Amino acid sequence: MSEGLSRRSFLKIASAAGAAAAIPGCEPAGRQIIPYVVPDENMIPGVPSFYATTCTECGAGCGVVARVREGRVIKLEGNPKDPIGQGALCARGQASLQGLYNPDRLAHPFVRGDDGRLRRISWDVATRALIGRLSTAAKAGKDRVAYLARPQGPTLDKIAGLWLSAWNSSKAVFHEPLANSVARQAAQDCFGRGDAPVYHLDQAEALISFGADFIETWESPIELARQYAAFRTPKERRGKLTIGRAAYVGPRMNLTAAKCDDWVGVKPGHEAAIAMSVLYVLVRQGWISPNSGFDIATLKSFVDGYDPDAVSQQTGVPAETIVRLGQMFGQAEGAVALAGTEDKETHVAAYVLNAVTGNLGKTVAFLAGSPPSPLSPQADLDGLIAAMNQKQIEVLVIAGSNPIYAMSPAAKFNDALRQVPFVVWCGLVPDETADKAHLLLPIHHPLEAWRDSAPRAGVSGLGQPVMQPVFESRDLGDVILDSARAAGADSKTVPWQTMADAVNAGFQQLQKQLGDKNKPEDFFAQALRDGGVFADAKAADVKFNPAVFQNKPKPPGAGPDLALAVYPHIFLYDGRGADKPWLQEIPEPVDQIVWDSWAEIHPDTAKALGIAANEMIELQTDQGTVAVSALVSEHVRSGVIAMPLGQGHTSYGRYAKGRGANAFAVLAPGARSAAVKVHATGRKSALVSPLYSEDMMGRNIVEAMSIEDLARGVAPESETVPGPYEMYAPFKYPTHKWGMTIDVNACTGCSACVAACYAENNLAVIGKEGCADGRIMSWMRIERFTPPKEQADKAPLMYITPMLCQQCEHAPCEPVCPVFAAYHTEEGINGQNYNRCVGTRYCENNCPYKVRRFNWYKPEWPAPLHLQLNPDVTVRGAGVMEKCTFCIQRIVSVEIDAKTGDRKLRDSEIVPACAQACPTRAISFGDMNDQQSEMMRRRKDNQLRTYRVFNAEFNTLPAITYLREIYHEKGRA
Amino acid sequence: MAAAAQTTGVSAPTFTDIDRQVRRVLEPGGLQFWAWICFCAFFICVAGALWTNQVYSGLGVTGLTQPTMWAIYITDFVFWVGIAHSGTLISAILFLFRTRWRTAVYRAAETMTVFAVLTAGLFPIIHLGRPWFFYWLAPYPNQRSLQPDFRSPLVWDFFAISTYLTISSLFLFMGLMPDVANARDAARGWRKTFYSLLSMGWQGTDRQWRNFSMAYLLLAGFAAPLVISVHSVVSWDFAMTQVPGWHSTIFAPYFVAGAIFSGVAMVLTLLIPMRKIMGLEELITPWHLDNLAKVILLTSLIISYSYVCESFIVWYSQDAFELMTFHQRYFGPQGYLFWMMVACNCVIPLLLFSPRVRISTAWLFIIALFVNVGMWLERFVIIEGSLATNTEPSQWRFYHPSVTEIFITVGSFAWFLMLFSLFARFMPIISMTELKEGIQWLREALRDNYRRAA
Amino acid sequence: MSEVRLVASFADEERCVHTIERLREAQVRPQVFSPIPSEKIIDALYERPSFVRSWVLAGGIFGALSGFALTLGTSYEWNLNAGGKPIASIPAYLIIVFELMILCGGIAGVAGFFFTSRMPVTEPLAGYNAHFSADRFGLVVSCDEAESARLEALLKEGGADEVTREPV
Amino acid sequence: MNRILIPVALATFVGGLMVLAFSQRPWAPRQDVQQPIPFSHRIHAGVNKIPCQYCHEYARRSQTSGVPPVQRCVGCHGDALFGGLKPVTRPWTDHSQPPFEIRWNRVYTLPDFVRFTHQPHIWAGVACQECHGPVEEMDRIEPVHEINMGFCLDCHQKRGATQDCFVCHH
Repeated sequence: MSEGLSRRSFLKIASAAGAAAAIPGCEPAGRQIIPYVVPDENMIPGVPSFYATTCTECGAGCGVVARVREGRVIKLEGNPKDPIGQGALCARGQASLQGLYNPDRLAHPFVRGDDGRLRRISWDVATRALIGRLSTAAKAGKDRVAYLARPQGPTLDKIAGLWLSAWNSSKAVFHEPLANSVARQAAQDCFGRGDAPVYHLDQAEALISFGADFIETWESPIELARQYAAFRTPKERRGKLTIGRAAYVGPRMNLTAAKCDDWVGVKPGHEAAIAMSVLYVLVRQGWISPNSGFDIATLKSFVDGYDPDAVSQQTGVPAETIVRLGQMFGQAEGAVALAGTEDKETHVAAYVLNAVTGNLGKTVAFLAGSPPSPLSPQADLDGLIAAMNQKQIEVLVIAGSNPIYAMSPAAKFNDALRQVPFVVWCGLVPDETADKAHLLLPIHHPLEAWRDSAPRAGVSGLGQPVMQPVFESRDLGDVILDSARAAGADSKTVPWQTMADAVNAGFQQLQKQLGDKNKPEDFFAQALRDGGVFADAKAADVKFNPAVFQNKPKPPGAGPDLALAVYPHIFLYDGRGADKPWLQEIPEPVDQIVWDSWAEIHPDTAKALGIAANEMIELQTDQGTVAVSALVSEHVRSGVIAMPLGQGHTSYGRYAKGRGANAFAVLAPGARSAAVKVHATGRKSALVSPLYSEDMMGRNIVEAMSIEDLARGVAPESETVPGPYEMYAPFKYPTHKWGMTIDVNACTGCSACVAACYAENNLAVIGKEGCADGRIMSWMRIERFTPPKEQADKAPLMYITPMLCQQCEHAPCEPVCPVFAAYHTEEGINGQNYNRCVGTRYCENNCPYKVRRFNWYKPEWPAPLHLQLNPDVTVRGAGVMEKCTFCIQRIVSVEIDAKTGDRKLRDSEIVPACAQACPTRAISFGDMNDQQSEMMRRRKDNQLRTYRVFNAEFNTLPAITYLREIYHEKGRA
Repeated sequence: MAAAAQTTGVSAPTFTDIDRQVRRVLEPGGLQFWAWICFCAFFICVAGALWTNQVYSGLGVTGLTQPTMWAIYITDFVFWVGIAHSGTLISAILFLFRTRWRTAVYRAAETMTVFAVLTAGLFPIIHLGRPWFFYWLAPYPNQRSLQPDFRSPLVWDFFAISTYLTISSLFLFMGLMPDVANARDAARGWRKTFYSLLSMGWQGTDRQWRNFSMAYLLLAGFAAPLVISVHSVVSWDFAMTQVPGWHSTIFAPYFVAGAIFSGVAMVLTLLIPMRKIMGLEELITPWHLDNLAKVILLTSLIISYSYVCESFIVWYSQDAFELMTFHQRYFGPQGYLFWMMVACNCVIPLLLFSPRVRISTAWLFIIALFVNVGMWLERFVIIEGSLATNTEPSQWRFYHPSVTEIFITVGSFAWFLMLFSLFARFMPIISMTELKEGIQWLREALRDNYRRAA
Repeated sequence: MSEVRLVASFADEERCVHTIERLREAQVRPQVFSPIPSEKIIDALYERPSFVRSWVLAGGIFGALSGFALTLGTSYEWNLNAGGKPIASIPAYLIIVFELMILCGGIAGVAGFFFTSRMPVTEPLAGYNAHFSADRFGLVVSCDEAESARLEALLKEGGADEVTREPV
Repeated sequence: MNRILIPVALATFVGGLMVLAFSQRPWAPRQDVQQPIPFSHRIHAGVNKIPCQYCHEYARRSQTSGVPPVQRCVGCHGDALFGGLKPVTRPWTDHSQPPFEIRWNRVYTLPDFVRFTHQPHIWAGVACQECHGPVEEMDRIEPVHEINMGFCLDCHQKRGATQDCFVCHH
């Protein structure tokens, strides 16, 4: 960043530029220019500079590259060098920008007076207050200071530990509400090691997921989605063109289930039984890999009592389904079972399944030297709460975690917190916990701070500040280090001055481990450029511990007749995403609901309970009661009520506050399901969805074909355009003709593309009311249709596809525009001139795809959200039509670059935001004139699968060609 | 009728009678008249205020939604343009056919045309997202050297409507001149100067009459094809698109017929109260109304046929999109609108087959009102319904009007009625010259009345 | 010789026309005022139809041509591609052409009318009176003293309700 | 009198429309900009023949040509770097502004919906003067050309550059 530039004047420029961008086309840009005193060499005004760093939104730890313009981050993109994300970035990663620029972020330190009101104070006062309290506490005795946080990278966590010991304490608790720690415990039991394995779905042929929603939120979604796409890509296996066969066992049809061949709806808690039963089939059929070294007898006894019929009686899952799963799993060459439930049995069963089929080390691998779990055992947390209750804790520092919101009422954390005389909250947007804290410290957003990450063996991510702090915040690491020094920690115990030093030191150590011969600073500089150090880790050879077979899981029984299944929201996750408007506004892909939380109920169950759609219902468990409106949908098993986490905040900023209900309030600690009673209140509270119909009405919006047809080489009869019926001589596109190929089979519906589009193109967020009026502004949407029942056998479980402007060559929108605002560019793009548009809205009327968006009001970005606006894209004003432009700003800039460096454009040198973000690389962009471009080759290689939406009906000649979804015809397993 | 009989007796009206009756209308209006004008003006102001707010804060204040980008505003536009048409039909086309009963009513009809077009012309601007740039639809020299796209039906509209407005105003103005001269010679004070300005020194010399007749004839000759073209163009706003429910070749004739239908109904709605209030029963006789009623009946049958035809074509084509759109139009959430429309446009006008209904002003008035409602609904059903049930099932969404839109619509009626009332008060609303020219027909008409009255 | 003006007013169109014919035979061209457009009177006075026709024709042709010029000219100035339609989309442009033809033709017609009939005029013509716009047909003849008597007689027996004689 | 009235009315109406049409220019370069420093392009670019891109260094690499950093000025004007400043540069240290923070006033502005980039124009060999006028003769920068779409288009037509709307408007 630019040293010469004072933060103040930076903000001035930034806001000037931002303001200029934010005023739509009616006012000239900022009237003043403030030059640097000393120019920054890394930075040319008007040219973006890129900084590699790491994403901290979830545990996966993908690498990101921050695009910075004039000192402000305007976009996050995946880091191609990073082995996990490999250049893709999910919606939550994209949206962390809005965490950085969130208008509700704590701008200064605050202290809570005796009247309970917050008083703004300076950092000096704040630190003095903190240190004063700490020293008194430390003098009072051991373990009087506690630190409760979300894991934030090895270095920071280590520093926290040192700091605590400097204050004569060791109570550091690292807690994640939805941590998948049972998996580690299961691994402990089965293999005697406390880490979670990595998966290679792409090397499998069959897959069964027991409640592991790896496309939405489980473990490392981007990586697993990418692997799954490869797994589902048609390829020769054993001399036969096939795609991987997948089944999902769980209460709700989420994106993962929707992309599988089978969704086996079970009540929560029955997954283990199904898994065991599948194992039973394997054992009985003798589909046990000989070299897996299992003793059949033990296995037999282990699975005894889990024969499909018995299990089907308990779970209501048809026995033949279980048998089918067994066959599919057992006969596959390379199979993988995933477990994502909160009970250990399922995980154990899954490990056994993987083990007996000899897939350990193939599709499921434990890595040598994987880092220890950053999480503290549950016992520590319980211990902390107990200590708090016994008034032993005098200072509690809470950093980046929100226990008040995300803990079960049974944990009684709220009462415990009241016993703590001095609670220090360090974070970004003040949340429910902050409301209870006495001292509120604004700390840096990860994008403003130094940090590192160790998501798995061989991957050490390095995070650097990519811009000047937006608010008067400080780096948490620095705060801690300062107070540690104040405690008198000498340079031996705490050898670093700042967080930056600490991270640097960490990497020097890493260099030693790797035996790298470069100069340390070079090593570090390289790490900075790459966003970390990525070495490949070897798979450890693991021994299965037969002791597991001694304690076989007890049969589940029928379970409660009405069960509540709570799942993390794909965008809001455990609630931390709720303060980001993009994540609130992008529709949840399966249920297409925005700005709210809901309870999914199967139509039959709803009928039985007498619940109408959109009716407020009260869900009562032994933990408590929440009121939420009902969504009657087929995407949940009957007898189960599914509810997403993430909403129901009572604080946490304007975007999160007072929406929906918090499902944590009805869950037992660590549980994700419960027996539930439902009371219909009769009150209506409409859920808002931008989609009208789930039924495609037989129109070719999303097309699919069975792998059998593909193998046979038969394309389903569709688009039968009687030749090119051109009335007029077609236009020529001598230079380029931009086009797109979208592989519907690869698309998981994760909506990363949508988020990327919001970020790149300055799309306005209009809020729940706007969405209810049908005025959502997204240029690209995830279409989701469910096949009609009678066709269920010859269709995928769900039709999912991205729908955006098709850039038609015969664009219906163009000739109807009276003023040439909509017209066709020389490079085959369907252009829209915002400044020429008078707003007749005729184009949207005539657009068969309904992908044009109209600005009903003047869009607004409460400061400092406007700093995120992309200065290369016009901010549209009220009364103007807008639409997807294939990211024309990216095309133009690359073209200018090519022209000035007089060279030819390279293929796939231009990448639109959506294609860049897509985890499965379903979208590819290129030049239709260049037959060799990757995009065109994709079309040619999958000739049978290509189709163009509505082209047969309207002869619009879209520039976007879709590749059909591939499914297995049912009843052929 | 009886009252009229006493005043004039069966003795035929003379030139002087005609002058006397028409000039009486031109005398200063009473308190009620001005109260009525203020009443209208109030609603106009309300609409104006709401529109200002809409311009200031954006089209979000309307009920428009993502797929339904056009609704009430465009409906009003088409409705008012349609209203305009019958005026030209009566004044120009029937003039060319030398139809007898036209003379008494054509001035009112022609006036209605001009003001209806004036009203219609507002709506394309009102419905714009950025109305301050409306002039970009017109070709004019500019430094960007950017011009409108003449392929766009909206530009056709712009030309058609402005031409129509100009021509019909000229036509009205021409026809007025002799009558205004007449009024001038009778008037005193500021009215005299006012009329002398408008009459442009008309004195009915042989040269004036000679050129007048030729010019008037040719104008009528131009107006006739123009009126057909204008509503065809308006219909092409829809027919030229690919929206299921719009994309149909039948639209032009179907819209023109509908336009005449609604227009004549509006003529009746205006004439029947007017002749009562202004005491013109002897000039605008049931015979005239009867003929107008027949036109309504005919056009009603035509559009009923069009409805059937439209649906048949859809069924015959078996196009999935069209079928679904029409299914929604008939039986969808807003199907009731369609059936109301059928009742108003196809069923109720059938009453006009009975002669007693045709001569009863009360009945005519009620039926005319129904037809007006029905034709407004027709446009709404076509425009809103087709958009709401478009090609993308996921993007369907039905529209519900907002206060702004409703009051602007009301305002447009107020605006139209105010203009018309003012005109009727200050201008000869019945063409004296033409009545005199065809005075024998008027006499017949009156005799015919007494025969009926007796 | 001093000029006089005879102003005769008729209640009946027929008589008026008859008188006009008589006057024409007597080589006198009366100035006629009429409250209604009377074919008969005009036929009695003129052989050839009005010039306004040619005005309208010219206007129409001009309009049509300018229509073509406008549409084609502007399209080729910026040959923008809209939906793959040709730059010169004649069928679409014909509508503009038609409208402009009507517009210009109509305006030309009215202009022609004003021009050919010397309008607008600001002060009344000699011999005009209010009745001539309402219920009377008027004949105005200017002649010199000498033959005034003869003409007056002619008008009288033509059936004029009254004949007034004004000095010029 | 109608003979006067009608044409007058028509003329005013049409004229009004025209004015409305042509007066759409809130972004015209500003004539009367006073700078915080009496900086003279004539002396720098004219008399001393300093090439434009010596100070406006970003022009060939970026959208914006860039305003020279204070460092660049000091390079010549400071005796020693940041040592005593020559009298002409005193105003920088006036008390109304923090030291070395100059707030220049924009002369050339573009609306938000126009994406002008210096880079390709420089590389296409367009002289700065073609748009900015003879800067080397001006003490105070005054716009010579009205920078509007017509102006851009003329040049693009002459040079056969692209005339695609989307290149500048997106």
